[in-house]
Amino acid sequence: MSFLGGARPSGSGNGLNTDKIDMAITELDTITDFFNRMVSSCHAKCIAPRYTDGELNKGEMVCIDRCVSKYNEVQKKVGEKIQSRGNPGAGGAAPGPMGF
Amino acid sequence: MSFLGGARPSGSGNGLNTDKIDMAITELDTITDFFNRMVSSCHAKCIAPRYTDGELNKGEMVCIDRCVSKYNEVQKKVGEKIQSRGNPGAGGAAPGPMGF
Amino acid sequence: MSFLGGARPSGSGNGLNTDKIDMAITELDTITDFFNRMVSSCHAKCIAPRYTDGELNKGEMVCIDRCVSKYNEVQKKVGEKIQSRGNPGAGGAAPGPMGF
Amino acid sequence: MDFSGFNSAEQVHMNKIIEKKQMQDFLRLYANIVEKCFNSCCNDFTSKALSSKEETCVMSCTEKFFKHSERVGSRFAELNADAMAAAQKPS
Amino acid sequence: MDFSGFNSAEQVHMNKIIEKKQMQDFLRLYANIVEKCFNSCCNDFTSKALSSKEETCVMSCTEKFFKHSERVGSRFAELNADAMAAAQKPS
Amino acid sequence: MDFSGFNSAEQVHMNKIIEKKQMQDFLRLYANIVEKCFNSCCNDFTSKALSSKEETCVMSCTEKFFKHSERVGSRFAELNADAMAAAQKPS
Repeated sequence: MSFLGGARPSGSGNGLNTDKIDMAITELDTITDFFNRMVSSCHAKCIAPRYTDGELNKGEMVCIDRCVSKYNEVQKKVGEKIQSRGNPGAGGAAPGPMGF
Repeated sequence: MSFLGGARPSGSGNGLNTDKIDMAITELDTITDFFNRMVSSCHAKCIAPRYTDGELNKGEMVCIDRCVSKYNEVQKKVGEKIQSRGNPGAGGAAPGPMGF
Repeated sequence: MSFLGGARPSGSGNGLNTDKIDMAITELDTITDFFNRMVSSCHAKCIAPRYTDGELNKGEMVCIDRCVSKYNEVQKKVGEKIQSRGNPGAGGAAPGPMGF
Repeated sequence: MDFSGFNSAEQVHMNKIIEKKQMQDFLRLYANIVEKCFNSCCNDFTSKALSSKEETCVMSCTEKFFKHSERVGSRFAELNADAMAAAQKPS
Repeated sequence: MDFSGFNSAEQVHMNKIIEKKQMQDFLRLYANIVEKCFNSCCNDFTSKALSSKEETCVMSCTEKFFKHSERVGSRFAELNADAMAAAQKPS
Repeated sequence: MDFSGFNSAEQVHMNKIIEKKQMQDFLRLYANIVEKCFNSCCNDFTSKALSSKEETCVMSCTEKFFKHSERVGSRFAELNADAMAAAQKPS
């Protein structure tokens, strides 16, 4: 998640830089969310919903590998597109319910 | 979200009324959730999943405007219905997994 | 959620055992999530999406009862399967985005 | 759930959390119903106002969703009560 | 939303929370677009690289999703402004 | 993820959070599998007990879902390792 870049300064006295930790948690949540959606999309694309046994067959395995690769490429392309639109990530102009 | 009405009193010493802030966060989250679902529903209703270019066409634009309007009306009707059923919002009798 | 078993010790000074409370919140969230998914699955299986009146008919009522029962059985079977695979719950080897 | 191991400070704290969660659950239920009933009932976007047919559909859908959730809740509570009773028998 | 009843400490605190939420909303939007556009555009898994047709589709899908969200946001803001004006008339 | 800029108090705190998140992820995975495999395997509500055919389906579906997730996880880790290596080359 490359554009989660710059750490913001500021701390809280007890030796914990809470901003840095918050940032790390956001990054962790983002990667987990991204991964879970990829698992779900690739399951829908590659695994036939007839369950006669628990093994992945050859075709499914190849499909999963390509699916992960494509999903990752799509993630990059969409990220570039968003950045070129001028949404700088933090505090960005994502279309939301209000102007805040 | 009209029935998010009455502010509950009580504070916490450091000049922050945490109940009031909690309430504001809940309201914010609720509006955001509502908005995101509307975006998703209207996308499914109005945008054909063939992507040859990035522009909204006339028909899609008109559809979106009507969709937002209808979604909002449905939100009001459902809200009225829920209130007439006697679910007072906070601590309400929403059917949940347990009686608490 | 039987494998949410053992309470972890440790506290925080003000009379609140935060680990115990965290555990209880996790349990509450888990049951709520499980219940909401069951409501949604059984709605899709049992309720025809034509809404001419607001009453459940006999067939729908019977279907709901059986659906809840089956959903619960599936939950147990999947839980047993997961445990036999050696995922001990906390800190388990759930396939995640990273090895941590 | 079993809060018997909680002291009174913990119970007070837990009750506040549960109250807040009930509020959030209620709001999510509300958003769910709006989404589900809109998706099922509204398919004509030649007008921006709800037709009377759509309104009837939304009202029935809402009522039915509540009755459905309540029935699922009752059955689920029965199953949990049975499981609890079974778990306490041997001790 | 109306923060007029907030003192300055509360406003500072609220602004920090809102800033954090905007970041999270943005990241969720990003994940949503990736998921939706991947699902709509990628159906051929005979190769591991995006075809140029798939890439065009993903770019159009992304651009269109933004334009869609912005239009929904504008209409929604108008409805809220109308509702706010109507609510303040009688007082 | 890179925690090299963290002091030891921050690392201890972060580890507790990660442990808690792993627990939550695991529970969500469990709920996801139940939902997905129930939806795929159970379509006959003329009886309240799982048929042996349904049970076989649920068991295969669960096993397959795990194998699928693990494979996705391995490929994803490889991609991340490649990206990390590429990012560190110029510096």
